[in-house]
Amino acid sequence: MIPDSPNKPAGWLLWRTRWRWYELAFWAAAASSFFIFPSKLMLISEIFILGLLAVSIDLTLGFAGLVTLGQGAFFGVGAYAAGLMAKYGAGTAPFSDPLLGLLVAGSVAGALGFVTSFLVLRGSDLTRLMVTLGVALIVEEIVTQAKDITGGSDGLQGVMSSPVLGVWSFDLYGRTAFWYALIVTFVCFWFCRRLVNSSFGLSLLAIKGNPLRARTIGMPVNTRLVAIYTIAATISGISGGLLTQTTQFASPDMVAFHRSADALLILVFGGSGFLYGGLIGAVVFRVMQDFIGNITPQYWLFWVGLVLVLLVLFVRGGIIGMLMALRERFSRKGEGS
Amino acid sequence: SQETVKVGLIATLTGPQAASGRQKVAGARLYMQLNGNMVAGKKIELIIKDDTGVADVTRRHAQELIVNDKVAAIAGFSLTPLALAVAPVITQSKTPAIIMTAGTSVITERSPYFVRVSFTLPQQSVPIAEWVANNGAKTAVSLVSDYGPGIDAQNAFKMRFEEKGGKVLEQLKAPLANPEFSPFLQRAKDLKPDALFLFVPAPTAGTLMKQVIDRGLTEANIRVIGTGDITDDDQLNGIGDSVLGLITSHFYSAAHGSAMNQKFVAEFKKANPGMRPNFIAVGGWDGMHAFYEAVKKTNGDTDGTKLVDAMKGATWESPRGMMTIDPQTRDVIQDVYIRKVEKRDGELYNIEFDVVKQVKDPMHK
Amino acid sequence: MADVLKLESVSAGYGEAVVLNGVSFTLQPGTALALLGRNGVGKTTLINTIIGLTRMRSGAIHFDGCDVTRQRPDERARGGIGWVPQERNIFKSLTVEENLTAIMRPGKWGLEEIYAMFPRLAERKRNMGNQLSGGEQQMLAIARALATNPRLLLLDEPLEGLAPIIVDELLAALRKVVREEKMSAIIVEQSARKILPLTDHAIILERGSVAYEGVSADLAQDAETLARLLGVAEKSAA
Amino acid sequence: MLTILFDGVAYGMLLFVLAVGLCITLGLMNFINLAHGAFAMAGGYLTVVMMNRMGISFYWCLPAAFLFSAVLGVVLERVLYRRLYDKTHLDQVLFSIGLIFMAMAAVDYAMGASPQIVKLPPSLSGRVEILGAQVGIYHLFVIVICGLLTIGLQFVIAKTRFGSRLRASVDDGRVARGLGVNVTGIFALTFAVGSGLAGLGGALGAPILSMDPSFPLKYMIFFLIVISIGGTTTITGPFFASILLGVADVGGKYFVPEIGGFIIYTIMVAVLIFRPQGLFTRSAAR
Amino acid sequence: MSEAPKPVLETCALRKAFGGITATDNVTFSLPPGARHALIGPNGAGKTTFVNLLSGVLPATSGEIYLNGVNVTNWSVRDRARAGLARTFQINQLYADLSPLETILIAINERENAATSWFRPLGSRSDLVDEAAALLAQLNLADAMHARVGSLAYGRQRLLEIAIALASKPQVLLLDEPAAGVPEGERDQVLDVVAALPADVSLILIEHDMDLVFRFAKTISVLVNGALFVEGTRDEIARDPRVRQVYLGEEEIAHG
Ligand SMILES: Nc1ncnc2c1ncn2[C@@H]1O[C@H](COP(=O)(O)OP(=O)(O)OP(=O)(O)O)[C@@H](O)[C@H]1O
Ligand SMILES: Nc1ncnc2c1ncn2[C@@H]1O[C@H](COP(=O)(O)OP(=O)(O)OP(=O)(O)O)[C@@H](O)[C@H]1O
Ligand SMILES: [Mg+2]
Ligand SMILES: [Mg+2]
Repeated sequence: MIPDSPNKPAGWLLWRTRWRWYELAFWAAAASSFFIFPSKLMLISEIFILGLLAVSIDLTLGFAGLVTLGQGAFFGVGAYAAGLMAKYGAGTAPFSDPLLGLLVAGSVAGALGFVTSFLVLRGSDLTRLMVTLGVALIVEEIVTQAKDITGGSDGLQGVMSSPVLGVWSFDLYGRTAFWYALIVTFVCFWFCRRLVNSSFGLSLLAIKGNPLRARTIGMPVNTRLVAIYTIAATISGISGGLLTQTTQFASPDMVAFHRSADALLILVFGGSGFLYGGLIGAVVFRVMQDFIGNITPQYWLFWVGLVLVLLVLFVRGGIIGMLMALRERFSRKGEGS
Repeated sequence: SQETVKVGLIATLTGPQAASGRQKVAGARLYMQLNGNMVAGKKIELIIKDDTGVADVTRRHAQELIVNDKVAAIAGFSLTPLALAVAPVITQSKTPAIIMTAGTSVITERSPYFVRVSFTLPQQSVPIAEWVANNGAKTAVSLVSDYGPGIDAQNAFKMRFEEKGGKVLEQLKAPLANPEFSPFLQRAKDLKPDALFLFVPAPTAGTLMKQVIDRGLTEANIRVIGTGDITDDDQLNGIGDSVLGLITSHFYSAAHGSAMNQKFVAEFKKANPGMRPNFIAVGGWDGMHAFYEAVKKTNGDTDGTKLVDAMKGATWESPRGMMTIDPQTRDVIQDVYIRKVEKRDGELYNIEFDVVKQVKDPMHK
Repeated sequence: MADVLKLESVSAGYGEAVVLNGVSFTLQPGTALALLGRNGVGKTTLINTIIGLTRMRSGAIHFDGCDVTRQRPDERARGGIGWVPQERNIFKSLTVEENLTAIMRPGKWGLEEIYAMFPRLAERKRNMGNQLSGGEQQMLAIARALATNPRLLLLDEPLEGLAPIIVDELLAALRKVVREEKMSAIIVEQSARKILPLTDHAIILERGSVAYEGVSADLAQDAETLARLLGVAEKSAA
Repeated sequence: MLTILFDGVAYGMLLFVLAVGLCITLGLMNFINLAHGAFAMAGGYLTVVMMNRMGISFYWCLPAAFLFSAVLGVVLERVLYRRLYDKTHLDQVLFSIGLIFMAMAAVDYAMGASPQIVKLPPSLSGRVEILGAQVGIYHLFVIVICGLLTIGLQFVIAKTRFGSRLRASVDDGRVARGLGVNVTGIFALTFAVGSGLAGLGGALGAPILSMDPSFPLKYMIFFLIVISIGGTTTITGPFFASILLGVADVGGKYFVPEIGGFIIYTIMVAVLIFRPQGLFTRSAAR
Repeated sequence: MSEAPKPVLETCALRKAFGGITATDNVTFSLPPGARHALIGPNGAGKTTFVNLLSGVLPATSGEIYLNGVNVTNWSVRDRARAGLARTFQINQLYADLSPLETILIAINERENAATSWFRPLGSRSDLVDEAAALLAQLNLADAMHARVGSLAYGRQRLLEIAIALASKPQVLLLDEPAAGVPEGERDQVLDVVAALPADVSLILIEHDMDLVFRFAKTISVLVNGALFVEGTRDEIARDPRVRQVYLGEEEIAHG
């Protein structure tokens, strides 16, 4: 299948980035879940949103090698930005438009990402974990303290999202929310996919692999890290905005530690460095949570913990890693016979 | 074929608030166990969901319960933000939401479909402000957890205490997730007030009370008072003898003397070994009662608006005493007791010694 | 005299790949063995198998008359095998001196003797492991193996990165240690020319098996074998 | 004033006592064991059970908590943790979060969700006056234990061969093995001590903090802050960092209650910006 | 005035101290264009440190560095690299999880400012990819173009290490023990690659393999204890008894 790789390396590199049938199948499945699980639309939208957040973490973690435990800060800032837009822009035509809200959510989160990106340029994994966590905690403090703007611990009330593009209003069944979340997630994902498949994306891998070497060939390592961190923050912000718009409120736990931890967990669940890991992880994690949560609401944590432990112990690269290993074994067997 | 009426109970069963969720579910289940599950010819079914204390999960559960399970009402809500999160959903879908725990005043104003059977913080704080002012305190300091209910409690306390001629020297707010109260307590101590008013959510109360005792505030002649949350029945024994004599105001005590309460406590302990019912359990119980009565009144009609109308003005005897749903505000009107921690049969109880009858939430206009 | 080391058709590898295929040889006390072979034939793997760090598939290893096949690496090391890893692997968060004392076992080689042999290390004894030059690290790796006072010394390319004058001194010192202290040594080296004059016997590996075994002095004269098995051009063999 | 300072130190010591075990596993073994709090919880709940259910004296609970958590630690180390030494930090983080989740659910199942409180023995409750400040006896007790622990541990790590063997094993376990270091034994022992100290910390903290199933997550952030500010190469670093944090937090909340919540996080971020390896790290070139 | 060509690289009283250790001691040095220069000296003499100073991996304690007459002492690693200074490392610094093709492409992209294009898929600039492939072919790495770098034999990794430095088309190339770990049979290959570099590229080679040094270098500097000990042509150094005493010992020098 590989088109005469040694002779035409450029063609081979291009071929590697084509859309594959299983990718198309994935998105087709995502869209058709609307018809298959009409009663779970809200859950599915939430999965898209969470998946998008995990994808944004994948940009920094899986591609640039920056561990963060504070993506929740950007998610939360985006959530509040979109919420405030919807609340105060309510009714006034252009300002209340959800898409504009997302734009603002992304920009505000991106701006925060840009400013804080300078904090993660130095130090070890542990320092990065702690600094990003620290930033998230400070943002959480600010959100709870600034009661006049954010509603403090009680959350932001009175968020009324206008219809998308003035046509589709958010309904109780979550139909609009479903399509809205799906399309926004897909567009962001498509963007990320282009990004990681470009020369820029490759240079991120170089930084992840060996920053010293990257510098000595003239790569502006810090600039690249700032860029990707900002982009990831923007996408996190957009996913936060999505959550606010589809649920019509924002609360401090959108900024909280567990949000960041969950997203990171989901990413590793799915497998980081593949982009799809975040999405698949979100599906599996949430479905599992919903399923186990219905059987034994008090103890579902135990099972999540167990799965996590087993995953780390026995599977490299999360669910995607597992699938790839299976495929390899399968194809090897095929060759053998 | 018999028709089922479903009620969705959204409780927090994991995380720091898990204990309260457990109480609530136990209370609601106990009600159904003792009163059967048939009302007006319909079978009542309870669907329990865990929201893990996260607002968007609460909201999603609410939406799914309403849309998929077609519940007639939802109930529960351990914290104010969780209740507020469902306001748009219930308004849009016209589904009653019975608040069994959350205690910020404004909740019921956020949707005409909220009905509260628990309490509000101002409702609890005002009586103790009055009582302590009447009993010789001229100055006071308040220390609360920094979130909606805490601020409510603090403001209500200040309002009534100063109406009575006292002076609140300082209103201290400790972060909600906070293991260490010593700086705040020391500051309170240094201000030398006659009384220190406390409110923190139930799970933190034990920690706070230990530190209060350790710091010797009572020995410094500061009268420590608070709402019943800090001497929660569920945890009182764990906190230990040091809280003996502490005076609080609340709408429920496991030691309430009525026959109904004695039966409630006994049955509760039987059904849930090792647990003692607290005000949250009573909230669960009364939430179910309000719903049962409403279904009876509408004769099995589960239209949301009709159910809410049926609940408005309802009056009944609860293990806590007599209670009414205010027809205007849909908020609870109930007796608030002044209690003192005492030891009975080797266990600590809040013993009621004074009562303010039929208190309305002072914050609603 | 009894063999210090005896390998009986040892096979070993990584994962599914078999790297060593039935390697057998013996080593007498007070002798040095040159282990030669092209890149990637399994020299390092053989050394690591003797110390116990690669998984063995079959065969047996006897050290000083005991079967150590089932022993853990640290047990073998304490039993008297010293090891200089190819990548040096200095403990980076220990000082030079701690690198030595942490693993030192009683015997002839104490700090003083080691510093006398490598004065450079004495000068740098307070440097952390990662604050050494490449050659200093190499010296430390050798010194560290000596500090365990072994009876068998496994040296995996010990001359790499050392200045010519140090190489000369080191080779002389090694020769002395082997002769006088009845220590045995297996030395892996890329350059046959440097190592053959020092050793008694030589083994050339090819694709995981012993392709040549003989007396070093003979091999040094055998230009054809050297060229065939090591690809050494005429001029450097001469 | 002095009381505030003292409270700060006492609070700091409480943080330290919870974090000191982590200094060992994370600082010395370079293993990000977020489940540290779970071991502390084990010690705490053991104390709860021993005191409240069996009526055993608090003083006996301390060594028991140490031993119990240490044994638990060794068992888990042998079965699970050792497989993760050479994995990435991220894997370690996730693995230990998984353990936290399991521990939380398990404790919830066994002990219930409501907070458990232990009472101090009379000899440790009450206050004494020192230099005009009222000082809780129990706080003094904790401070003394912390001081002793710090000195003892620092001595073992910096001055003994065990310390340098441990560091060698962490740097390169494979090579340490090949040079005769019993890496497996050293790691097991160290992990045992680390988790034992966590258990001791939980037992010492129980009378002040009260135990509930969410304990490991609730306090995780605090002891991570201590470690990251104190640096991971010494025990004294986190010791002083704890004091600094305790005093800053308590002082901040006392004097400017409005912004009290920010102080601890702001200090952390500021420290990490200027000294990414922590405030009290052994400097690279001595 | 200037008959001698202007040096591409100069240092002036360059010093680097690690605490009490002076690893580079007052080195004043200049490198003419097209130089084939070797830097030798005992272990710990400061050769690697010197290269680290030149390439900016370590900051100098005092003294100056000029690249093409511009003072670059305070420039970052990256800026120096962009100004035409490339180096290899004594210990490989590679991307273990990428392929050699990607590795080279990264360097070329950086040189051509193509790495900031975030939207066009990798491989859309086929000219750059072809150049990378050609370079790999030149170093006999073409067959392993798509392999994982981490799985390559050590000798081939060393070649890749050099290839990365070449990919940026440097003006000055610093080679720190390029042949270390490369088997004797393959050393010539490394040398051939280096020898085939364009004549206007200035080269500094650090090596302990005297065969290589004396075959390659036209001029040699000897560094001892951080300071320049002697400088001279290949033959002068080979004959110098002091150099024999501190460094060469009994080494026979094969004249190439
Ligand atoms: N950790 C490993 N995993 C998988 N394969 C390995 C590993 N280490 C070595 N190999 C493979 O085993 C073979 C033998 O390697 P080994 O390092 O023993 O060779 P060597 O003779 O020491 O080579 P060199 O001269 O480069 O040191 C090589 O093909 C190598 O690719
Ligand atoms: N970070 C550091 N801190 C302290 N001393 C250092 C540090 N790095 C290097 N040194 C010392 O500086 C001296 C010069 O080291 P350098 O690596 O430059 O030597 P070199 O000439 O490259 O030697 P080799 O030929 O062995 O590679 C050495 O003695 C080394 O111990
Ligand atoms: Mg080798
Ligand atoms: Mg060097």
